[in-house]
Amino acid sequence: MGVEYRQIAAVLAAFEQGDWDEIHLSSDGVELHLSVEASANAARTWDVSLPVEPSVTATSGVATEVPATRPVAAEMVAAGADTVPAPSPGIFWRAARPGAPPFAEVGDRVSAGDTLCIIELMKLMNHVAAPVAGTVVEAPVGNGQQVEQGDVLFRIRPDDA
Amino acid sequence: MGVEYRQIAAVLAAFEQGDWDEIHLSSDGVELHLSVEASANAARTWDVSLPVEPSVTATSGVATEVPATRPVAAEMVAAGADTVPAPSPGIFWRAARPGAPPFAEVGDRVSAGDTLCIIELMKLMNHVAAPVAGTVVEAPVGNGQQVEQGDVLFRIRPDDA
Amino acid sequence: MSGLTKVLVANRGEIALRVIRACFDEGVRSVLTVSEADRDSLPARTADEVVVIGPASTSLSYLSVGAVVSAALFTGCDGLHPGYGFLSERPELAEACARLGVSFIGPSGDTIRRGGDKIAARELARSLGIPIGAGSGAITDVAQAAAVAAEVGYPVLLKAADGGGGRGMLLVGSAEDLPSAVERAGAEARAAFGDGRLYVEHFVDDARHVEVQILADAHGNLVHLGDRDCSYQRRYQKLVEEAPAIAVPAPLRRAIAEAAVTLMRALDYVGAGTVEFLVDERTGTFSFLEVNTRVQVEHPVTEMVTGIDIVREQLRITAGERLSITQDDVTFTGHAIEFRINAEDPYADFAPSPGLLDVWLPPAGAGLRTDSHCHPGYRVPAHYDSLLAKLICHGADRAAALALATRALDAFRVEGVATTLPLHRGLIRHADVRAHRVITRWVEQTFLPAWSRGLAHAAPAQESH
Amino acid sequence: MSGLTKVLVANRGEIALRVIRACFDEGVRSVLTVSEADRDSLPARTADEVVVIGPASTSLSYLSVGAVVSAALFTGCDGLHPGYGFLSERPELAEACARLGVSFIGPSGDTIRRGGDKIAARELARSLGIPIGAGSGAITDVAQAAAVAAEVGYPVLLKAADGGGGRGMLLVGSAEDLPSAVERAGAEARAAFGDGRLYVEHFVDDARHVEVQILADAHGNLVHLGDRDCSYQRRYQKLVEEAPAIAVPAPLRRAIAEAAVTLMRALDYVGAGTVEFLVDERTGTFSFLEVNTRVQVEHPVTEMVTGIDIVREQLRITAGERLSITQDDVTFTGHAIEFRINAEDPYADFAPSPGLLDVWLPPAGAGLRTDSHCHPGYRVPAHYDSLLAKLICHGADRAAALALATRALDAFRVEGVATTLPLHRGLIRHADVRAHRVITRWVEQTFLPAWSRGLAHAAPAQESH
Repeated sequence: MGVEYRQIAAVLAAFEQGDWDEIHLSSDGVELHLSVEASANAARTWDVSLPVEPSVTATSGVATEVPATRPVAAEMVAAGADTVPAPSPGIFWRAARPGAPPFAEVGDRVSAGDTLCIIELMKLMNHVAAPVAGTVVEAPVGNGQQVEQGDVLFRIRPDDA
Repeated sequence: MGVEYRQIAAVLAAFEQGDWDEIHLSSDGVELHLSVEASANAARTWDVSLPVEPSVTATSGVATEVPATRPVAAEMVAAGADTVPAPSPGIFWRAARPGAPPFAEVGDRVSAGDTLCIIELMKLMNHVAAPVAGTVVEAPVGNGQQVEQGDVLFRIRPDDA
Repeated sequence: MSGLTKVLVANRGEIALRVIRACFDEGVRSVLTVSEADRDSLPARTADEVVVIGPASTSLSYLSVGAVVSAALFTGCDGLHPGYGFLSERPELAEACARLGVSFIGPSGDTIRRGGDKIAARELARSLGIPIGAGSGAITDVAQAAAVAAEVGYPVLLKAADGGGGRGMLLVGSAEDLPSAVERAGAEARAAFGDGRLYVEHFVDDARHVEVQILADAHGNLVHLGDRDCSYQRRYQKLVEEAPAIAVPAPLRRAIAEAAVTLMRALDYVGAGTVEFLVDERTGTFSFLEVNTRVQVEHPVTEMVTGIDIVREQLRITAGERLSITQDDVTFTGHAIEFRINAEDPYADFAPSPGLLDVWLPPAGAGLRTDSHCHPGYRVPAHYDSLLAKLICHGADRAAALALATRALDAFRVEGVATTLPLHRGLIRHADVRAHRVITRWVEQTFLPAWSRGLAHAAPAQESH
Repeated sequence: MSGLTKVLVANRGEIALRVIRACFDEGVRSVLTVSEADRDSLPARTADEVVVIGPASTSLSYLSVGAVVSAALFTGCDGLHPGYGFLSERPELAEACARLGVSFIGPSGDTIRRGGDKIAARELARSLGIPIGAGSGAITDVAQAAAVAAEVGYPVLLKAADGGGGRGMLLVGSAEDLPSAVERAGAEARAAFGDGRLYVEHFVDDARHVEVQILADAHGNLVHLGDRDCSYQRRYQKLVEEAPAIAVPAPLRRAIAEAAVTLMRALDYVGAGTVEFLVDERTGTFSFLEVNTRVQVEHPVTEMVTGIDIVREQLRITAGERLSITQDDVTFTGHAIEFRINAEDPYADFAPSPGLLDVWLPPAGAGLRTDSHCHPGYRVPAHYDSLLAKLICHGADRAAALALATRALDAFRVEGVATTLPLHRGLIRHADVRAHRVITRWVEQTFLPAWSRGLAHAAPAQESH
C-alpha cells in the first residue's frame, strides 16, 4: 500500500509533460505539491512531505460538523451603505467563469439590477443583482468561498446617499 | 392507525383472564397501565392516558447518549469499610433469580469468596465474590439497575477492622 | 388463520429488523415491541408502529408473555412473530395467542411442547426409528445419572430438558466429577428455565452438527430446504454456519433429511422449524439431537442457497396459504457461509463488550448479505445478547464462498467495541477450514489454543478493540 | 490492457460508492479521489485508499485532468474509472491515461470525440442510415439558425454541440425569440463547455426518450442490454427511468436497438455506453439524439431486468476480458423503475437543499435497491449536484414494480433536507403513470401544475422539509 518512490517519480514525469500549473495531492500521510511559476521560463518546483498527518481515511462513522465560513461580522456596517446579503447558502463566484473579469469590484459604479456575483448552490448558478445604483464600497467574500444565507456579499453606497 | 377503544377493551379482557400482575404499555402517545394488588380480593385497577408525549417512534437518525446510572458518589466511603466495585458494566442482580432470597443484605455477615451479587453483561452472569470476611454495611445499588465498571456495589466492614 | 394484516414483532436486534422487512415485503404492517432501552433502535425506526412494553430488563419486557400478548391486542395486531430466543419456544405464548385470537407465527403450543421438550422429543424420535444418541430419559438424581453414564461411557453431556441454544449443557469427563456436575446443572436449569429435569448423553468426540430446515403449511404439505453444517462452536454456541452440509457423505445426508421430515410430520408441524442431528465422523452414523420450533439465527445460509425467503414463508403459512413449492421445486445453488459478529473480545476470553459503535461499516457486494440492527453511533446495550451482525457470503461453490468471505471479513470495519471479527479472519484462513475438516470440538481444542499462541508471539494486534 | 489490480475512482457520491463496490466484487483494490469537502464521505470510508486532490471547488479537484491523472500515478493505480459527469466524457482524460499507462475505464479518446460531439455523431448516424431529427449541423450565427428553424418548423431546440445531460439546451417557440436565444445559448455553452457551437433541432411534441444500453469488449464483441424509457423529465433532467421501454411498440424497439448497435459498431466502441433516441408518439417513428460514452445514472434499471452488472463488466472489459455473454444470453425478467431522490424542494420550485441529514432511512426488501452515499448525520454539501439516492424497484411486471414503488417511496424516511420524495409519491399514484402515458413534456406541462394546485388546496404538507 502507501505511496512508493516510483509512483512519485511517475507523477513528476507526467507533470513535466503536462500543461498543469499546480498539483497538490495527499494520501496515506504523504503530501505532494508541484507547481510552476506563471512566467515562461520559471523553474518548476516540487515538494514532497512524508507522513505528517494521520491517514486521510476518516475513522469516524459519525459525521462531524463542517463549520460554515462566516466572512464578516454584520455589525461592521459601513456608514450609509446598503448591504447585499446572500440569498441562499452556496459558493461565491466573482466572475462568470475562471479567468473572466469580476462582475463588480470595490470602487465600481453599478446600476440597480446589475449582476454582482454568482452564488452556486448544488450546480445551480444564481446571479445576485445590485439592489440599488451606487458604488461598491466593500466586497468581503473571497472568490470560491462558501457562504451561508444572509452573509453580506457586498456593500454599496447609493448614489443619493 | 393508533390505538382504538376496542383494542384497549381487548387488553382489559385478556388481563382479567390472565394471571399477570401488571402491564404497562405505550404506543403512539397512548399509555395503558393495568395492575392488580397482591392481596387476593383486591380490585383490579386500570388507567389509560391519552396522547401526552410525542410518538415513541424516534425521529432522530443520530443515536443519543444513554446516560449511565451512577448510583453513589465514590467519596462517600463509610469509615473503615472495604468497597466492592463492579468488575464490568452490566446489570446488578441481588439474587440468583426473581423471587429468590438476596445473596447479601445490609447487616449480613459474609465470608471471603461468598457471592454478593450477579453482574449480568450481555447474558453472561458474573458472580461477584466478597473480597474479605466481614459485615455488609452498605448496598447502594438497586436490583436490576445498570452499573458501570468501578461503581461501588457493596461496602463491607472487615472482621478485623 | 386467514390473512395477516398487522404483525407484532416480539423481539429485538437483527431478527426484529429481519421480520419487519419480511412484513414489508408481504405488504403487512409491522408493530415492534421495545423495552425502554430499545426505543431508538434501528428496528424501532423501521417498524410501522412501536409499542413500549417495559423496562430494559428482559424479564419485565421481552420475556413477559402478558406484556407481549397485551401489546398485540393494544395495537390491534392479528399476528405475532416471536423471532428466536426470548419467548419464541414458550408454548404459553402460542397458547395465549390462540386464546385471544392472535395468529402465532410458529407451530401450536402443543407441537412446541412435544417438540421442544428434549426428553419427549428423544422418545418420539426413538419411536419413529430415528437413531438417538446413547443416553437416558429424564434423570432426577446422581445415582440415575451415574448408572446411565457408566452404561454409555464417559465423557457424557448433561443437558437440561428445557434448554436450548447450547445453554444448560455440561461436559463431564469422569465418574468422580459427576455428582457435583449433576447438582450444578440441575440448579442452573431450574434457574434458567424453571425446570430442573436433566438427561445424560454420551459425548461424541469427532462430531459434526448437522441440521435440516423444514417448512410446513397448515394443509399437510411439508418440505425440507436441505441441511446446514454448524460444527464451528464455542461453549456449544455456534460461531459459523455453512449450507449445504457437503462434508457429510451424500447417502448420510439423504437419511438425515428423511429422518427430519419423518419427525416433523409426526409432530403435525406447521411453520418453519429445524431438526438437529449429530454426525459421528468415525462411525459414519447420525443421531437425533433436538427440534427447534422457531426460525433460527442461521436461517440465511439456507435462504442464500435455495432462494427461498424463510421468514416470508412463515408469514404466508400463518396467513393460511399453501406452500408454493413442492420438494422437487427446492433446488440448491452454490455454497453459503455465515459468520456471527458478536460484541465479544476474542483476545480477552470473549468478554462481552457493550458500548458505542464509533465506526460500523459492513462490506457490501455481490453474494454478500449483512443482517444487522447496528449503525454508526449505535450504543450496544449491556442488557441483551452480544450478536451485532451476521455476515453471509454466497459463492458458486465452497471455495468461492471462502474467497469472498476472506475479503468481506477483511473489509468489515468496526470501531468502538471489541468484536469476534479478528477471530473469524483467523479462522477463515485456517487449513482445516479450507479443507472442511471442522468438527464440534475443533474451535475450542484446535483453533483457539493455536490462535492465542500465535497472537502472543505476533506483534501487537492491529485490530482496534 | 491486461488485468486490473488497482483502480482510481475519479468521482464522488453514489456512483463512487457503486464503482468501489464493483471493484470489491472483482477483487480489485480501489483508490478514491476526494476533494477537501468529501474527505469523510461514506465512499471515502469504504474505498481501500483515499487521495485528496484539491479543495471543494470542482474546477480545482474533480474537474482537473491533471489532479486526477496525477492521483492515479501517485497511488500506483493501473486503471481509472471516471463514473458519470465530471471528466467522464472528456477525451483529454482518456488520452492522458493512455499516454501515462493507466487503463481508462471507458472508450478511447478518439471514440469519445467522435461519439460525444453531438454534431459529429448526428452526421455519423445520418451516414449510417439512422434517422435523425429534422435540424442542422453546427450553426455559428443567428441567420443560419433562423434558416434552419424556418425549414424544420417551430418550436425548435437549441443544443450545445458539447453539452450533455440536458445542459446547454434551450426551447424556442417562435422566430422573434430566436436571436436572443442563440446569443444566450452560445454564451452559456462557451461558459459551461468551453465550446460555443450550437445546433438546431425541431422539437417533437409527443415524444418519449428511449435509450439503449451497449456493452462491447476489445475483441469485437458487442451486445445491447435492451432499452430504457426516460421520458419523466424536468428541464431536460431525468427524474424517473424504467426498463424495458414496453410502452413503445415492439417493432420500433427492435429497430431502435439495431440502430444503436450499428452506430456503436461504427464508433469501434469499447466499454459500456448508451445511444439515446426520441420516439415520436404521433408518427410512430424514432430519431437519434446522442451517444453517452460512459455509465449512466440510470444503469441500475437495466441491471435489475437483465441480471448483468454493468460496472463489473466495464472493469472486465478494461482488463482485456472477452464479454461472457452473447446477444442470445441477454434475457429480460420483469420490470424496473428508478427514482432519483434529489436534495431539492419540489414545494419551492426545486430549490437546492443542502444541509444535515437528521434522518436517513431508505426502505429495504425484496426487489428493492438503493444506491446512495448518504447516511444519518451526513452533511449534504453545497458544492455538488443534488442527487442523494436512486431507489430502484423491480417487480415481476410493471404493475408489480409500481405497487412495490408506492410502498417503498412511502417508507423512505428523510429529515433535515428537502427532497424530491413527495414529488415521486404524487407521481407514482397518477393515472397517466399507471397507464404508462408519460411523454417528455408530461412532468412539466401536465403533472407539476396539477400537483402544485392540489397542494395549494390541500392541508399543509405533511412532509417535513
